[in-house]
Amino acid sequence: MKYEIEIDGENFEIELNKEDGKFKYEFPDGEKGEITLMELNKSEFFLKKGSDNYHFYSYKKENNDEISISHGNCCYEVKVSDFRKRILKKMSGVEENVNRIVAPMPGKIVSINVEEGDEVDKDSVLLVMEAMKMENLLKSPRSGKIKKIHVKSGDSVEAKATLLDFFEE
Amino acid sequence: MKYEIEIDGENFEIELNKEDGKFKYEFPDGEKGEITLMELNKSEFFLKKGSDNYHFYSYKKENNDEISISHGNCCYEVKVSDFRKRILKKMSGVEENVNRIVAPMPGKIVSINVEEGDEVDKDSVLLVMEAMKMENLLKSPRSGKIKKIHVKSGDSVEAKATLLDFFEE
Amino acid sequence: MFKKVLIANRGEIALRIMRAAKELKIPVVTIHSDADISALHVLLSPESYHLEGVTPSETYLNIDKIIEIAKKSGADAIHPGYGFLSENEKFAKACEENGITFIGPSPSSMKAMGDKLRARELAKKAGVPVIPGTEKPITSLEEAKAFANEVGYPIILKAPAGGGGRGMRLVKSEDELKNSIESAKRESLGAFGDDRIYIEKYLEEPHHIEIQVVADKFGNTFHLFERECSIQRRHQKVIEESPSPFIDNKLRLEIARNGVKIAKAVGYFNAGTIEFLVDKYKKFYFLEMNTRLQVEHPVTELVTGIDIVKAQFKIAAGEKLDWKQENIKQSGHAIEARIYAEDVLNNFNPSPGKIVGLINPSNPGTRIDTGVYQGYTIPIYYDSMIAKLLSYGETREEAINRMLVALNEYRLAGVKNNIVFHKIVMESKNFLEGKYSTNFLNEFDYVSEIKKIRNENIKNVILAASLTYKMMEKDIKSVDEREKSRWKTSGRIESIYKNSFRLLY
Amino acid sequence: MFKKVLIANRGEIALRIMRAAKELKIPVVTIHSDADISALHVLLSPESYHLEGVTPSETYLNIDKIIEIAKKSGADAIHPGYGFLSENEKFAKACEENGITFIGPSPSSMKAMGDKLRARELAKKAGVPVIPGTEKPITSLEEAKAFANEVGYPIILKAPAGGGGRGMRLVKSEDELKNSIESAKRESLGAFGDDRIYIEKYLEEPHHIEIQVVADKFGNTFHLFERECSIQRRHQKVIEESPSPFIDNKLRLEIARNGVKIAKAVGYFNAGTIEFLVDKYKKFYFLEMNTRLQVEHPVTELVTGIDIVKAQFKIAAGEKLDWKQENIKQSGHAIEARIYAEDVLNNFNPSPGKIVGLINPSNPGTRIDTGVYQGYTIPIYYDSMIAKLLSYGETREEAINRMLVALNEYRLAGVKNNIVFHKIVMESKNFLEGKYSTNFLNEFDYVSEIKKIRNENIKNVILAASLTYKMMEKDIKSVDEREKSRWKTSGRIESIYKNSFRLLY
Repeated sequence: MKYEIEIDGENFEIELNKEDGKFKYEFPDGEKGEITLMELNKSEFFLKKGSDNYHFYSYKKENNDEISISHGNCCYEVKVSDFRKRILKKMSGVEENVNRIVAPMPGKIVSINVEEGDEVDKDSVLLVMEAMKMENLLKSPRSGKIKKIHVKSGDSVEAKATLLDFFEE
Repeated sequence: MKYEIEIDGENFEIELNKEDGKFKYEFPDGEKGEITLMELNKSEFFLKKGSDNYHFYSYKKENNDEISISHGNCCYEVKVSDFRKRILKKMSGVEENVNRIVAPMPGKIVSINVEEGDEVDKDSVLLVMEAMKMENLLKSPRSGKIKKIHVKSGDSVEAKATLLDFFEE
Repeated sequence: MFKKVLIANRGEIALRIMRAAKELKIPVVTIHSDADISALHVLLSPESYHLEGVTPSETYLNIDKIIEIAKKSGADAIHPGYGFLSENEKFAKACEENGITFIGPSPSSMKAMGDKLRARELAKKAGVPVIPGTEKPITSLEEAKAFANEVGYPIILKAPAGGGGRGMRLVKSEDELKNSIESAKRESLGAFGDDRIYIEKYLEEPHHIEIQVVADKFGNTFHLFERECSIQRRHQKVIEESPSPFIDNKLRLEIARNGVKIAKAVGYFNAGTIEFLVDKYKKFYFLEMNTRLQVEHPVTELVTGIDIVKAQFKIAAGEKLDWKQENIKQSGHAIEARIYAEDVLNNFNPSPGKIVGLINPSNPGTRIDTGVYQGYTIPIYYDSMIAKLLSYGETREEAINRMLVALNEYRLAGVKNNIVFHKIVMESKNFLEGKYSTNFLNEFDYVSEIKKIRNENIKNVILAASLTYKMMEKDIKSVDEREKSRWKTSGRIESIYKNSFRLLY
Repeated sequence: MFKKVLIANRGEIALRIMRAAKELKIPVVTIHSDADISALHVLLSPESYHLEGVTPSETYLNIDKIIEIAKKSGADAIHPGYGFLSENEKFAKACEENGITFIGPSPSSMKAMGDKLRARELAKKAGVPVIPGTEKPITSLEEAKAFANEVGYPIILKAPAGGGGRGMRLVKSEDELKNSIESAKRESLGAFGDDRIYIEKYLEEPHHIEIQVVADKFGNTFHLFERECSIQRRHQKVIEESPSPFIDNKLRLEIARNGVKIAKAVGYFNAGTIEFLVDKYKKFYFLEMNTRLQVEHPVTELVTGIDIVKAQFKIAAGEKLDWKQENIKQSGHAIEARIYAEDVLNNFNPSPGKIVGLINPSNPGTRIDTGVYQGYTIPIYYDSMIAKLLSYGETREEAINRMLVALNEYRLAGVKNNIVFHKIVMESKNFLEGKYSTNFLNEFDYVSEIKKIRNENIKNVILAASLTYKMMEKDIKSVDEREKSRWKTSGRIESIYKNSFRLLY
């Protein structure tokens, strides 16, 4: 089976198959081999590629369709799809929403500096969030008109919660 | 519900009920109260009894109907039964086998010093087992006649595996 | 010694204090908010009381409730740790009034140092150099403008009651001034209930060097040498070490003597820290005094062998320190790396969440003070620091190498964190050579370095992700199959699958 | 320094060596048996080779395969750790012949000390006192009887190639002699492939005190003071400390000088340990020399600040030790508690199994060298030691208190272990007063003490068991219910349940 992997916006491919209880892989550059995978604990894995060792964690966060991989204390948010599913998805015509401001982390809304209907410039401060004792200014990624504000001052929000929408350009 | 608890051969009782999502308990000596139980990880628990805290592990070993409790690094092998089940068991007439020698730990059988049909004295060496570099002599708990030997020299055995049977006295 | 001590704090520092108390055989009682019911400091204490709510003001800042719990549980002493009530004069007084020993300084010396402006005055009088700054909180934008123009930009805004970088703003030019003052006031009001702000000249390439002092109630005041704390992000310390690679022995002792001077000037007892800025010409200026246990105190414990928290207990209990200054030696080298749950690549934004996997390093010459465990969910309400990793060696090089080995073995999955950041700092030329000021991060392209490491691992990440996806998919498939057998008419679905296969293979 | 080092060992010592190598920036390669494919030393090494099989002789003792792997992986040095091939002269020679540096002493000094009988001769010649014993391995029961009668019971049987308590038997009277010799021979044959046994007079109330030496290839030989290792069970050490509370400074230095004498007599280089017995009259006797890294070496590292494993690397690479004996100080106090997976209440029988829960203590002044992690299954094939917990303090009292705090915070669930045993030893009068010999355990009713602790917790255990049973029962019930709905005729089963209820409530 061929898989398409998206890591931090970059796309990669890998061919991966299970044969006789072992995994065989091949990268587009021709590198290929056999892998032994062990599950040490829930979410914790150990991978042996010949004599090379590789310890990692793989888990899914709630309300999130990405797989998180933690290796060498780098954290990767990864989207995996096999080609079969990708084509099914293309057929369904789902599009990504680009007019939305989401919370970059969980926290509390301290103040909202704009109102619905406001025209804002790029980089103007839209909201102030507080998380873990620090104040964070959320600046506008583009100029535009505010369509809807989904939160109010004092709200506690989760990461990736929708804060406000722009009118489409 | 009343529970009967056997710890290291000693028997205890407790009344334990779930009401409104909280556990209420009462010991035969009249001590009673409310408990909050949290599952921190698989097998790992945290119990709050008022302001008293109590961190423990509870798990079942394979091929074993006891619950293991680890608290303060003491390890307790516990048999729990509720009164309902205990009575059902009595009715079924199951009896415990007292004529069996089982492996006290996992290990390898180094030598067997007796044969089927042998008459042995109390404290005579029946088998020698090796585990983790140490040799362990298994001595006879009573005098009697050997009925059956279930292992042979060189075998690796699990803890509590049956090694040999005596004829009933 | 005390009958029982209440620890009015959470996280790693609550554990640090608990361990000192246990060593001294003092029974311990802790407190916890709703969010902290299964926090590590609760798990490891035999007795813990619940304070309803999650915000600091409802819980760890709730003076009345905390005093009430102390009395109920029979505690005759309270250790406040750092942050929260540790520099709250009102709390220290409330303890006194209720016959409870506050493990800290006297309310009066706390008050004198708590107001940064008064502290400056005091230092001046004691003959210790201070940074040019406004003598009082600013009352208008015009006043701020005038002072800034007088000493020249950049300037720094500070809250008199401040600490931990809160309420602090670096202002580089006049057009930033208005916004920065407003934002600093707002943050300061939220954090300390006080929106006063004053201004100081911002020194260029300054080093943040601080002196640890320990003093008993009999006037015996000792310094435990310095800590170099110049590596900061968002005005918060990230890496500290002792000795400082920047100053020589003569300057070290001179700064230390000035630290002792300040402590003596306020009749200080307890452990305390006097912070100095040292500019590139090696001139030093008093910055402020923290009248409490400092986050980075273990750095000093490692090089002096003195247990500072146990000393606090002994001092508070009225014991005399039978130390001699000349016997206190700074031997070997210690480094502390603060481990934060944060997204380094996204401006160090806090990143709370559940810790899915954790293996704390336990290497020769290392120490870790941590407040978390595997399975624990880091709450959003408190500080994002989750551990302090320390290394000790005979030389600075050995300490750095040990830190690197420990950072590489650390496993912390589930929340974004700065472990890799520490690794690249430890391997950077400027850090290795000990040539850095508080400007370190501005001059260091850590983003590129981190991205390089990420890219080196990318093939393994692809394997990891696709393998675990394949495993999860198996579960999904079995659901599919169940569905199939339920919906007997699965012909259509199967044909789509077959189509897609045909397109690709 | 070396291009790459192969670590021919497993468990905590493989990790200890790996960390030293990483500090020195030497790339590392490890090996593993079938049973160790996911052992911690494999997990933490970037490169690891598989040796088929599970027994030591197939794997960690497999000289040919290990040399082959070293060559294949490009390793130019091998560190053998302790046990396994660390004192195998044939292996050291094989390394030499293949151009690989064996990180240890020369084959000749290893050979001289490897045979306990030859070592005794050597010590005698060097003027170091030895214990009365047979000059050669015994060849008959009669010979054994004769010697035993000459020196008087108790005597001790030993394997010339022995170590780790294997092949050792204490014999108190003549009627035990035959059985003990047979059992010692069998164990010795299995462990070392050599069933020779010799006899030594057994000293009464002896102290096991050993001297750590470190020597380079240029004849510079240093001692790093002593370790007191008298607390043993089944002839294996359980607790070690430095300094020894039994001897004074004069005796300490005299024993140390005798240790150096022995090392010099065999032209020793590498780290090594000379073991002595000291009787109740404070007379000391040479016992044996271990020509390798010792399990308890961290005790010495903590009090001297010297990294013994890094020193081994440097010596093997031909570096000169630029130390001065008078600069090596024994400062503070260190204690090591060996954590075994064993059933203390059942004669310390090994208790392998899966580690269900693990929280390693990480307290100020403690260090833990461990080879296990949560989720790991301890194999039955190797040693039952899973960790070494160390504490350090300015005084012995501080070290003991820190050890106690750490033992209390340790969490190790899933296998029986001796953590509570260590706790009660640390709290026992004789240990606290430092008054103990190798008879310690015979005179200490640890079984009652442990049972007392178990009983104190019994109500909490009842709660824990019944609560978790109730949770599991819920799962069982849901199975019952499924069954019920399958077997529509559930009337009879229900009526039995109802009956039992009626009987009780």
